[in-house]
Amino acid sequence: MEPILKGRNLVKRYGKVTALDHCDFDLYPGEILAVIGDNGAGKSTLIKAVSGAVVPDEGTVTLEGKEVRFSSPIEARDAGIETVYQTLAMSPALSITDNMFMGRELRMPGVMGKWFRKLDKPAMEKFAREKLSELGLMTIQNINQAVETLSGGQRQGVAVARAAAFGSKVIILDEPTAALGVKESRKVLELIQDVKSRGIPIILISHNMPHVFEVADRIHVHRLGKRLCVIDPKDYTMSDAVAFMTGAKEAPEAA
Amino acid sequence: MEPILKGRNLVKRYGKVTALDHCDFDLYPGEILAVIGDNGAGKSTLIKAVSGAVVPDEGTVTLEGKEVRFSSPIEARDAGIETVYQTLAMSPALSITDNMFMGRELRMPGVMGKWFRKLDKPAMEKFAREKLSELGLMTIQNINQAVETLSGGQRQGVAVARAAAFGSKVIILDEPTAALGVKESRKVLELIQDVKSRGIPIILISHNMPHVFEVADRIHVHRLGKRLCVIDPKDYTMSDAVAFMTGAKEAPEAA
Amino acid sequence: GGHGVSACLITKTDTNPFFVKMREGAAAKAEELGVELNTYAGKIDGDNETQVAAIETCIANGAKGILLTPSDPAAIAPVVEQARDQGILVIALDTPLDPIDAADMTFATDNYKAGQLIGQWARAQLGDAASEAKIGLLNINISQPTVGVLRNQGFLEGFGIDLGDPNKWGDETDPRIVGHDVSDGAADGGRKGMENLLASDPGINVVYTINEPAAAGAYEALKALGREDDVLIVSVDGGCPGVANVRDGVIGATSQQYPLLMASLGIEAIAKFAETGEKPAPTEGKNFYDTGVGLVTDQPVDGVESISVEEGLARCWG
Amino acid sequence: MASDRTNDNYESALSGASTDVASFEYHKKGFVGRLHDLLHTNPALVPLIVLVAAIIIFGIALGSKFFSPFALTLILQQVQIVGVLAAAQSLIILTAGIDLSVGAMAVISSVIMGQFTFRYGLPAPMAVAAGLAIGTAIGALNGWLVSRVKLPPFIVTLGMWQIVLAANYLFSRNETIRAQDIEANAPFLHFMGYKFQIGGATFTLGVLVMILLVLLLAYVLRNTAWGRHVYAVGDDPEAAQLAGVDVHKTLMSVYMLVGFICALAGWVMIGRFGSVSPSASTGMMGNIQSITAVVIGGISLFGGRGSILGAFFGALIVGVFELGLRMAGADPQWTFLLIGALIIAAVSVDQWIRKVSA
Amino acid sequence: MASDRTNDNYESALSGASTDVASFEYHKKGFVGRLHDLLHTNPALVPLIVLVAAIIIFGIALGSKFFSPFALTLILQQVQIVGVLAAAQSLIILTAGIDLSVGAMAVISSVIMGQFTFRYGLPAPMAVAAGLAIGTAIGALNGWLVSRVKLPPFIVTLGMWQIVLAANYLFSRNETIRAQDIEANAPFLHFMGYKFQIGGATFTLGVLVMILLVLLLAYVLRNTAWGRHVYAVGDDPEAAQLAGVDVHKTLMSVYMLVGFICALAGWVMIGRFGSVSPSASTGMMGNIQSITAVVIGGISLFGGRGSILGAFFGALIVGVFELGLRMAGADPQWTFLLIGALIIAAVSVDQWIRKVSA
Ligand SMILES: Nc1ncnc2c1ncn2[C@@H]1O[C@H](COP(=O)(O)OP(=O)(O)OP(=O)(O)O)[C@@H](O)[C@H]1O
Ligand SMILES: Nc1ncnc2c1ncn2[C@@H]1O[C@H](COP(=O)(O)OP(=O)(O)OP(=O)(O)O)[C@@H](O)[C@H]1O
Ligand SMILES: [Mg+2]
Ligand SMILES: [Mg+2]
Repeated sequence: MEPILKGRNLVKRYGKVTALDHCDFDLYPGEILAVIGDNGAGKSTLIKAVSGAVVPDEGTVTLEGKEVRFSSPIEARDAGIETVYQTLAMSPALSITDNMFMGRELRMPGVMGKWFRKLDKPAMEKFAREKLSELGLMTIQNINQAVETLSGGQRQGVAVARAAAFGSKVIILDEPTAALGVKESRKVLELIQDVKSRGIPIILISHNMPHVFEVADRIHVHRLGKRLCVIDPKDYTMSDAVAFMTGAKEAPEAA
Repeated sequence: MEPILKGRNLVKRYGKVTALDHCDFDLYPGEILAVIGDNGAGKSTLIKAVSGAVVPDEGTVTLEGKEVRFSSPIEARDAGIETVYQTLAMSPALSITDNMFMGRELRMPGVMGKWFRKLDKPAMEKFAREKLSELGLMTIQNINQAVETLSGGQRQGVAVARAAAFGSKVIILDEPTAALGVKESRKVLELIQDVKSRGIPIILISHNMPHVFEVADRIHVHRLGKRLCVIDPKDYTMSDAVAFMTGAKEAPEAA
Repeated sequence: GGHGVSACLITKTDTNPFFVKMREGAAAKAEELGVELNTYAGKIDGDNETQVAAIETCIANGAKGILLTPSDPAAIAPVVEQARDQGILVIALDTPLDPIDAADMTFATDNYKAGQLIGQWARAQLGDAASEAKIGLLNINISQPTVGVLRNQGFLEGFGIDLGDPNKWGDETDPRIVGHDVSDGAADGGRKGMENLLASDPGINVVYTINEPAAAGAYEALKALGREDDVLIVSVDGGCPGVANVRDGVIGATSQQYPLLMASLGIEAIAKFAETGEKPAPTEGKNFYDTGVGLVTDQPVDGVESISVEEGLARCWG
Repeated sequence: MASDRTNDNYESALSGASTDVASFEYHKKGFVGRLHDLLHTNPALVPLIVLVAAIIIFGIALGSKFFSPFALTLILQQVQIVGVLAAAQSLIILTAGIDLSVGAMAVISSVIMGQFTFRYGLPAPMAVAAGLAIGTAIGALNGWLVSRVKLPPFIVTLGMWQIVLAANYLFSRNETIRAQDIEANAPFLHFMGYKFQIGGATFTLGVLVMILLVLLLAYVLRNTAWGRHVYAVGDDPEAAQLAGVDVHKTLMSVYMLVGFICALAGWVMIGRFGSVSPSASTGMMGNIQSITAVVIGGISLFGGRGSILGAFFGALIVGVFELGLRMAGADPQWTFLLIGALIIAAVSVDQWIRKVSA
Repeated sequence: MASDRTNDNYESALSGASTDVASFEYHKKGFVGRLHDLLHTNPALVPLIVLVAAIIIFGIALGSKFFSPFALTLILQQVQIVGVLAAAQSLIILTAGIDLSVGAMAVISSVIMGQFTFRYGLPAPMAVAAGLAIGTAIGALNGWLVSRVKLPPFIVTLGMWQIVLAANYLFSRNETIRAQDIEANAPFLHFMGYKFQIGGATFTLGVLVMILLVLLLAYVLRNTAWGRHVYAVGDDPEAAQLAGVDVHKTLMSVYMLVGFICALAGWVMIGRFGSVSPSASTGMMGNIQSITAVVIGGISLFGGRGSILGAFFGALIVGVFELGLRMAGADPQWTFLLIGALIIAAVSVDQWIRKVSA
């Protein structure tokens, strides 16, 4: 089977700092691929490089067999790649609803929407409230609260809800549960399974080994800016994975 | 025994949103107190209220038996309370070293330091590098990198290293391991134990139940803006704690 | 011929048609005499700094003479002295330096006289009603530059009002004065200033304006209230649109000055100086060379010399 | 020790978790409480309160002279140009930019409208259209430099300010077109100066255009996708880009619209001043005046926060101070000084109300 | 399923984790590579490159006339006031503020130095001290309003600009003190104008003071705790506050220092112009000129980023353009137009170099 999303020989340097060092990457259709690695190993830079948020210095990205050169995340999104960045990418002063629908707002039906391009605020608010409830975020009292006034976990929840609601070809989640509570994390894992069951492949970056081993089909182990190995969670234990990614153990030969 | 830090009847409202709803709080000398609760329950607001970062609308804070009214975090810090906020409170454009020593810079020995107030950059860099290595953050290639260019976990590591290096009376950690990897999280837990062994009490907010149950002496369960109950990890299971904090189970009578 | 002679013209700004005309006059004469001319101007009215830099550039460029309309007549004196020490002839145009002998010569309108003429004319025009006139004055700006003060105070004296300190406006006690306001010497400022004066006393019937654009703005404000026909506006400058406005009854009378003449005389003087080393001489009885001023109106009054609009149009600028 | 704890499958305890949205007893009551909430949700009302207070204070001090339809509509007429420019400036500042060239664009547009009619003999409506088009084009150039070449807006518009003003003098040859000539030959240029009465108060079309423009922009910014994108771009351009907003397109549209509005201000200028002059002081001062109105109105210079209605009230506040002080008979130098002090005072009151209602 | 996985005590696998700091083979080589790295670590050098390029281009175009010690030091003299003001402005802008009153503070200080000597008969050094003190006091007032009353710096300094300028006219009674009188009675006021030669080049003490001031501030900002706090406050004031920086104290010290530096600029003005005039154009234009220099120098108007050396180079870049174009004999209107275009071009080049070296 051909990978749906493929990276080859990706390099990204910032001055003297090397973030990606000739890194390869493969995502196959319909799978959940977990990416694990130490802090600063280059995981976020890798997914930024494949989703158009940074332009790699070297290397190629291939989507469904065609080489692509995204110069902005909008292009990646138009190609069907939906991403939750680790920094969440939200407009702090805008409301939850505004952020959730940023770039794909709903307009009122009829004349008001068509001619006056009026936004359908009630519909958007209702939708936002539903999605947040699905994630178990019951503490949000005011759906028009500015995102900057949300608690860390609430903010992350809004970002995840946005990606899950609108994804199409590939969904990339960069540490989606880092700030979430027990209940909310569980809901996100359910959501991931749910998205997968709709046939959409997912890239999940996480430091939570139990979660990774619970949902991942394959695990990409990232170390020092490159792919160290790819392991099957059924063949290795969490201890093995941790040992590989921290350099405590030699990695197995090419997966 | 008298609590070293005590909050009574704390209230904080933001317009129509209630973040703290007549909340009580106690930290005893030498203990590790974990604070757990749903996203948006008001944990961060609580510790901001006791550390001077927000001024509560109602209620009192008592430190070592004396009522205090911190109007800024500097006052709390001068009183010996060191805090790692969930938002990390770092200056994005400044370097790791600058951030680590912000507000307590080291000056050169001799004339240069005394008369020309020159900073001792080599010493500060060396110290910063050591602290980060202790936390296992081996991926930081350039100690003069701007904090905004760090990976999420690296940034959190810098903030935690700062608090741990300089704490005196009370150390407050708001989700210190959220963005950290397996290795780095483990090091932070070791650090917490280490600080405790020096007799300094710690408040630890975390969503990671295994970690909480591993290190906490008592657990403050926060729900809907107030303290629901305080439990002893030896008397209750993680399942109980999760059930209390999500409202799945009635809380036990006052602990 | 003045071959190899280079001269500088430095004006207050380059936006006022007055200075544009001055530049045209200088350029035409320079062309005729074969003098190389460089022109400079401040960024805004009162921009001394740019003028200082311009003089320094002229020195660096080895100019023979400098024609200068100083923005800040006292402040620029030291650098003028520097230029003169290098053997450069410096002639003040339009506005004298402070002290006036800081320049080798001044070719200028007598601004005080220009004010006096319109003041006298306005008083004669009103006749007996002058004793209960209500006067509004629209000046240039709050820094009270000398030209503005001279015109203003000349007007008031001509109208028969006690001046107080003749070196500033605003300290008069005569009840006929409704107030002073500022206009930036432009139509927008003129309109706003007039509105403000009218708001504090709608009965104003005599308006002095620093220049004709301000007068045109004041007229718009009066017109908006339907009062344009019972208020007398007087002004100074004599630009073509201004004189046309006298013709059309917008302005009652204006004192005309002659920038072209100032500039061409200035270039001639520099050329002559370069050739013979001779410096120009002042008008008799004055300490500057008076380039003259003419009161332009089609309603002449006894005892005040004036020229017709037709004549004014023939000699106007801008 | 840790290992036996992890045996506990604690996540299974979640099954009974509560599923109600958190809610708390609501406390504030009465008029003050309601005002509180209103201000909390509509911070643009704060400058309105300051404005009303200023009008009342001057009204008490000066009596019916100030509190007349004449004086109050005079304020509207005096602020119409700054009001229109402030609307334009608000848009730019909301995107975290700043536009120093607004006044220059207005002046050159008015000069183009005048000269195209008088020098080239175009019919006045076409000349007006040309002026509006050229204003839009200058705005587009600003936008391109900001969004594509990624230059700081301050520098782009500073440079453009100088370029446009100089071009304006060069093109117009410093000539003024007189009101009388326009009246006689191209009255359409005076369209925005057309007057009408409503119960003793005089309005001009220019004033009406200013008010409608502000209301329209307020609607668009609040209720359309484009408006939300403007805020998002100003708030955090990188986040907006990552979230899928076309930052370039949004910036271009804002700068072009601003060029158009400034050209409109040029047309309003002809209506108000009658004549067309390249040296109108709006060219020099329009930028600082409009920025002042915007900041008094509570829009953050860092972008993304504030409402255009606030900027409108900000322009009116300055207008009230200026006219009020002049009517009170203050000498121009003192007026200048007092306006400085009053602006600081107005914003202090504003800040205080915000703090109290926070 | 999940529960049997959690049995695995995976954290114990950490014992053998690698403890080396990550390092990679370093790639860039040669001169270009080294220049690259230099620019990457010292972005203040970028405007220096632009400056040198501008000097070379004008030098080629104008020949020895421009490329002489006389002309080159003339540039220094012509920018000395803006240079000092730009140093002050940089400090404010680094704290994410903006100071529109710098020019006005300079002018009123020079007027105070002059009038205290001539009207009140104070010895000149005392009058200078009084000027410096009053400048500092005005700065303190600005700082207090910004940091305690929490008003936007734009509004505070806009108001202060008007107040100080008007007070300056009122206090001086619009009188200019002539250079001859100062020369004769209080030569100390001319101290900053004292000239000395170094191999054909003429320097004044004012120029020297400007250069020393910039170097001193560059040192302080880079190498002292106070300097780091200034950056931190401008970068994110809330974070700085939470991290333990006394934001109020830092802001107060910055604004007071700026007041002092502006007063120093006032003294430099007396040295340069000889006379003391309340209507010196620095009062009106000093702010925009200094902000321009700062922005060309690459300091962000949003605070916390950039170097004061850049601002100094920015002031010189404008000075080179102005003198170069003037010497080339461009007509004033064309000079304005070209300077506008050149500023945009200079910053574009700057931006381009930054991109290439990123
Ligand atoms: N803009 C930048 N400038 C300089 N260095 C950068 C920049 N962005 C990332 N880096 C560096 O690149 C390396 C990889 O960062 P990245 O964010 O990809 O790590 P990560 O694997 O996502 O880590 P984490 O688990 O902590 O999120 C880090 O050392 C980081 O400091
Ligand atoms: N400035 C603010 N304005 C309005 N609401 C706020 C503000 N700050 C916090 N809140 C609200 O107060 C509530 C408590 O927030 P807080 O940050 O204390 O939660 P938390 O328990 O720390 O959550 P998390 O685990 O996600 O960090 C949330 O509903 C949040 O939206
Ligand atoms: Mg990451
Ligand atoms: Mg929190």
